Amino acid sequence: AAGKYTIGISNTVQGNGWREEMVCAMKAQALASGEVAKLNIAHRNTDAAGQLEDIRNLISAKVDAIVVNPADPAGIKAGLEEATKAGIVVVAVDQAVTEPSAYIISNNQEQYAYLGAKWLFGQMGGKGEVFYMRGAAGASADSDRDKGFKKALAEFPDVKVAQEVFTGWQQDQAKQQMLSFLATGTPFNGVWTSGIDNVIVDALVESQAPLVPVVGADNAGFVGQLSSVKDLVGAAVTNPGSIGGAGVTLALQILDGKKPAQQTVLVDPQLWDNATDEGKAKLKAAADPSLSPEWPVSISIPDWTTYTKEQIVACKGPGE
Amino acid sequence: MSHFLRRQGWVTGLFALLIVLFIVTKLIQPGYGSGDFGSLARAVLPYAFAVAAQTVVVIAGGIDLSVAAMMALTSVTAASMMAGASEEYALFVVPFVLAMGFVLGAVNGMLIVVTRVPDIVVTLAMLFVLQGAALLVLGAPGGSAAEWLKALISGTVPIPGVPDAIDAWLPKALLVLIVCLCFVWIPLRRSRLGLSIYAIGSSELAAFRSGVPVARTRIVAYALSGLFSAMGGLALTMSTGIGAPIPGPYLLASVAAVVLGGVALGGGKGGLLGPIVAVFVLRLVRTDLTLLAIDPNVTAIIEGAIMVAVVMFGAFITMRGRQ
Amino acid sequence: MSTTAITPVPFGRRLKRFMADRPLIPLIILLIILVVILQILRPGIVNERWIANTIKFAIPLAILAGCQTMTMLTGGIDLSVGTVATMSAFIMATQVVNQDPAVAFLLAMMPAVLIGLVNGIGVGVFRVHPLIMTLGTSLIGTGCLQVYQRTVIASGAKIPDFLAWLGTGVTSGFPNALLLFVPLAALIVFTLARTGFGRLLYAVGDNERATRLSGVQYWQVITALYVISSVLAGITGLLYIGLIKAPSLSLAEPLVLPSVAAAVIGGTSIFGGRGGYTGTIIGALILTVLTTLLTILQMPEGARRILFGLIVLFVTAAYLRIVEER
Amino acid sequence: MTTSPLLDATGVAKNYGAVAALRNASLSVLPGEVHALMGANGAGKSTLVKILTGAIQANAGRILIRGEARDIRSPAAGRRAGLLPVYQEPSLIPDLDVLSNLRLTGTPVEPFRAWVRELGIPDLDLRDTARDIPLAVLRVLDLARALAVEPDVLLLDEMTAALPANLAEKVLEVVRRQGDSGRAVIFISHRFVEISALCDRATVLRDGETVGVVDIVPGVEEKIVELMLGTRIVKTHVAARSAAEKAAPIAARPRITVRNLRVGTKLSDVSFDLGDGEVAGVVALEGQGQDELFSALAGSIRPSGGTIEVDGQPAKFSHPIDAIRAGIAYVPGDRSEALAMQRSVRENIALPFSAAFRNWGPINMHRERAKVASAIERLQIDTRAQGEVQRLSGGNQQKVTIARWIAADARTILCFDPTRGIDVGTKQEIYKLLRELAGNGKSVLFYTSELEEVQRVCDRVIVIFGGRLVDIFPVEEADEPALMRAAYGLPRGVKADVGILADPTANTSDAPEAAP
Ligand SMILES: Nc1ncnc2c1ncn2[C@@H]1O[C@H](COP(=O)(O)OP(=O)(O)OP(=O)(O)O)[C@@H](O)[C@H]1O
Ligand SMILES: Nc1ncnc2c1ncn2[C@@H]1O[C@H](COP(=O)(O)OP(=O)(O)OP(=O)(O)O)[C@@H](O)[C@H]1O
Ligand SMILES: [Mg+2]
Ligand SMILES: [Mg+2]
Repeated sequence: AAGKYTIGISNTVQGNGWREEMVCAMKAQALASGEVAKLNIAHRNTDAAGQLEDIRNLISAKVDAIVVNPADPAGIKAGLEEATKAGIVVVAVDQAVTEPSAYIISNNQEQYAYLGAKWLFGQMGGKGEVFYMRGAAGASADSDRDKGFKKALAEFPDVKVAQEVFTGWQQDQAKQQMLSFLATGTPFNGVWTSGIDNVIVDALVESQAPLVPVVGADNAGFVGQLSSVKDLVGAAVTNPGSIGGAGVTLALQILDGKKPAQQTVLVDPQLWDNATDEGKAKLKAAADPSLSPEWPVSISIPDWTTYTKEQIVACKGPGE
Repeated sequence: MSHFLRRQGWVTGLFALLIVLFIVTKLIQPGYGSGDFGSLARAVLPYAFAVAAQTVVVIAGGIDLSVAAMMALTSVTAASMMAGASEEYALFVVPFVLAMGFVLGAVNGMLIVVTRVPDIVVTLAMLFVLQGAALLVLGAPGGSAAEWLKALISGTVPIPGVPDAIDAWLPKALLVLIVCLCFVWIPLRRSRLGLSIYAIGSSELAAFRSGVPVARTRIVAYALSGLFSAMGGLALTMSTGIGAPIPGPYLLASVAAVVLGGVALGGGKGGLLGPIVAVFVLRLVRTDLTLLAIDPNVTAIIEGAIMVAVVMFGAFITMRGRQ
Repeated sequence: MSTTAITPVPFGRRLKRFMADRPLIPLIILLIILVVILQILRPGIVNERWIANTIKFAIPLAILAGCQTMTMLTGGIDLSVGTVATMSAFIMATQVVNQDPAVAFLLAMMPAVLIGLVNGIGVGVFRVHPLIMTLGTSLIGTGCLQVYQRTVIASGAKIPDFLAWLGTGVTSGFPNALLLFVPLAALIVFTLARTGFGRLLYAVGDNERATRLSGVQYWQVITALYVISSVLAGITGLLYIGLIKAPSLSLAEPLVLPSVAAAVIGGTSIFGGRGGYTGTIIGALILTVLTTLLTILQMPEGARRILFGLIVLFVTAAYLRIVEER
Repeated sequence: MTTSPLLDATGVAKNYGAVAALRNASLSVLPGEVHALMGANGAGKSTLVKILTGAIQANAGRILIRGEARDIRSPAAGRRAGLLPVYQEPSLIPDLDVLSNLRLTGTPVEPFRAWVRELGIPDLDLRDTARDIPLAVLRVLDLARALAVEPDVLLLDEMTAALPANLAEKVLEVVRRQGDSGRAVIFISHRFVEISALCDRATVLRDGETVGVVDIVPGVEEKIVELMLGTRIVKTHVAARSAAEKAAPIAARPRITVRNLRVGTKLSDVSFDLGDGEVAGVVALEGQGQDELFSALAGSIRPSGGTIEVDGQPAKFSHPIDAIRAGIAYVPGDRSEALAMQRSVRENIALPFSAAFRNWGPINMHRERAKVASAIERLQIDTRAQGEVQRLSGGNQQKVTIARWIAADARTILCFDPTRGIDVGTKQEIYKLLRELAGNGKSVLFYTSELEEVQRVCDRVIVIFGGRLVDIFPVEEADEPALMRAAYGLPRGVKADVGILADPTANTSDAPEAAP
């Protein structure tokens, strides 16, 4: 490749569609930019301490920039600080980090939850019971989303949480929880999910339960369901995995001396619902049945990513 | 005699492997220096404690599936106690958390002795209990660590009279590891208690007949495991500055390193040095894979293959030796 | 001996002995107690639909627990079942897009057979500890799956209708998965009780030296066992993808530890030689009901997990007490 | 004697479920005494030792030590009370070296070293791992470890059984000196020669009960045997072979031909034939290589030299299945080596059928039931507790190990001490069975530790000593004195001077030096 930079990548969740898309976006963007000679990817299931190890290994590998999806905003501060000291550009994607020298390009998780929940409570007519299906207990993204959800809940005093469960962001667990909940016969008027969404719709359809409004993420499976499942009212809140590509772009810009005005760039989520025509059109445009159902359909971010769909789907970085 | 040689031979072989890996690392990355070694030592720290915790119970003929959960619980406890507290308060937190690990480990042991449920099931159940407790302590990653604690494992130890170029290779994290392990392990190995732990793992009946209090020794072994896990939990808090309630990947890593380190899963054999060297080997392999920018998906295959190959090799040697 | 027959045995002892001789009864009672508690906490939940759902989710767990039961009878364990199930599910869902379903099926079962073979040879010939062996192969399998995954991103995935029907369908109140499970369970029970191979599993786990002296070749038994275990795990994967309908790279991993727990709760000794599959099935049902129970309880997630651990421990301890007191 | 006893146990009872290992045992030992504890196999000797030393808890009974009631709840407590055992099985921790084993039990090293030297092992490395030390040496180390703490009462459970003659000799010497120095020794052995050379008194157990205490005086052996066996004593020297059998023509070609068989250092240059319709006895002291001989013939270890021919065809066994295919079945002496204890009688008997790959499929239950039932019938196995073999009595367990091969219709059976641990009645049945097998044209190789059995069962006797075949007797000449002499490696025709059959004028303590 003609590029001159080596970029290190650190990610701590493996085997989940969103994260896989993020990594592929990073690779595709590195390739499309033409500026990257080599990607150095540390991609495994681990915790903040393990991510520190990966970051330090990347420092040893003398990369020019590190793009990191932090396991925890505060937990990897020491490693990022060392990277900056070593003259490495640090960009955190998806979540913020507390290290002040790092640049952040992040999906706004609190806003993600707030937007979806607010729409849902509106659909429910401002009152009723909601089934609140969270992510993994103890994960920082989950607690951020919880803040947003609670904020929306505070605005709708007549909406009550019928039941709160942790899906662990696992499809099987979420589906079983939904089915168990249905079996209790507890009345409910809406479901908020933390991105494990298509199995929930499946569960509702399979058990011929009344189709209440469902909020999920822009995963290909769910987006497809929003236009194909009859009588389903729902909304997909975008949470693009392609933020990884944006992170690479930002890192390259900084390496090229074009520093952004602010340390933090927040990519605010959008909401596509199938209750309005405008939403329907967006859903239709976004729907992509050829993608794996776990992949978010927003495979690119305007102004930030320059790769083609073929490139991200090929999931090849420079030199591969 | 031959047995003794063979056992030491395994550790020596691991050491040789480690040195070869260092040379390989230096070849891959000529700039690999003392700072990078310090990083390695810090990465090793939590794994080493987890492995120490597992080693003690495996030598005693058991297994502890709750190691990682115990680390998570002790880590969040330490981090949440230190959040917003004074620096001096940490002087109280550290012994408290260590004692907590020791007591919870003893609870593991007591449950095994009293309920007579197989250790693997008891510690599996405790895995859930400890995880739950960790979530109750901290619902999301958070808390903080005293600055002096964090400083304890970063940087190097200046030794007066020794040129910087040399003592730069003595990271504090390594020193902490050595001090903590030696502080517990060496007196233990030399004591009758230590012998008793080996004895119950080697042959429970013979141990009992030699006058070893089997139940008590088993409880102590699990308590020590809890203590080492607590050290691991503290190491996590020290290196990240926070506590996270979700356990890291330390359980399976600990079992793997124990076996790689030449400790028989049946019990009674092996020492702490082998597993610790095995941890260094495994961490350094990961460093090398990162330095080489190997496809991350292939690294899982390589790590699994190394584990299986080394253990098969060991089994092959013992089979040869038996014939 | 004759004295014990004459002196009247207290009712408690008699009851205990009765239960000890029929270890399934205390297990079924434990299951019923859990269901009753559930019904008390949420009156009306125990209905036809709930039962069908419970069975649907218990079946994959029960099959994987069958793998554990069989391997545990020989004193082993198979931690690679989660990876194997995930692999076959994922390969099936991605291959069926471009391939004939039969071809896709064969491709999906290939890694299962391969991993089983490697496990069996490692454990049976090289005498590697089963825990390490299966852990290692599951790591390798996960890595391979991830490499494979990248080659099929573009083609997407599809759940064959047949699998969806099998996994989620319900015919007049009975989950269709029973069509697969009942014969499979019968086959496992029959194999363990009435075939030479089943006999050997128990005997090998009980006393390997004795079987050797009787002419049993350990490696053959173990290799066959781990291949069978892996194939069962592969089939579970296919059933599970029909149930969940979302192929992911960690689909069945969460079932591994529960599958061990189900076998142990069901009375199979982790040291080998003792146990059976019927108990395991009830063990799987107990765990599934327990999960529901904890989902329904309004309490913090941490407390739920604590409760889960304590109940598993309690059930196993109580069961051991009842059965061991002879 | 009026001195008060050092140890006084009365009314000791111990039940294992339905099995009463001890019913009402008592034992009283005076200071300075070497006290024999005698009884048939399974009489409860080891159980009593374990109870006295705290390894197991009695269900009833009272134990006084120096007149004080003591409740010994653990081996450590026994040690503190001054009772030190050497159990029937070695008790060193296999994975620890000798030094660590000493530290574990708090044994002083120097006295231990001195005792080890005294006991005839001059070059012990204390850093050796116990697992790597030969069994005989381990037994001696066990003893030295006990001696080193100068116990008040030393309890030796079949201490000499696994020892070669030279080591046994040293042990006896040391034990006698213990008695002389005012301590007490409880000595268990099945060898009368040792008892009469060493002991002052003997307590005799039968079926878990103390049936008598006798002073050891010349000629007391008969009385002890009577006490041990009670009314069941059967002392008729009927040769089990009928005249018709004797007349049967010997087959032209032997069933098994062994030539120059060698196994490591344990067995060398053993050659003999085994014919169809023959029971060949093997006589040897403990550990003379008979284990290796049987294992090699059974295919469970590989010989390092020599040939085995079956029906004239050379055979190489690398796994027991090879021997089984050649029709050779092995019944090990240790039942726990042969049985899947948690499985049923039926499964245990049918086990060899399932072994072959082609029989892994469904079992023909009818056929199996018939086969198993006929084997059970033939051996008269008491099947009241057949659900789990471990609940059967030892004798019935032993029968199951044989029944399996009757059901499988093996042509040659290698029986290693099949009457170990079973009662007199059952023994008779087994003798009958072995003869019957021979009558049906099968061949049997029969090792026994009880010389008396030889004449009852065998056609020929092979004597092994120090890993070599030293003699082959026709049964007519195989009376006990002759066998005993041969077993000690003495050539035929030399004057008897060992064992209970020794010439009473000879000095019994002057046991013969082994002639290799
Ligand atoms: N753990 C046990 N469970 C059941 N029965 C037992 C157990 N241990 C011993 N027994 C039985 O108790 C009886 C006495 O056994 P013990 O070992 O004391 O005999 P012994 O006199 O030492 O015989 P030997 O001369 O063969 O050593 C035997 O019938 C034996 O089967
Ligand atoms: N499970 C069993 N239990 C008891 N006896 C059996 C069992 N299976 C077979 N047998 C008997 O053992 C003998 C050998 O059985 P096996 O099935 O191995 O041989 P076969 O089928 O008769 O002959 P072939 O060697 O041609 O297959 C037969 O007499 C058979 O009746
Ligand atoms: Mg004996
Ligand atoms: Mg005995």
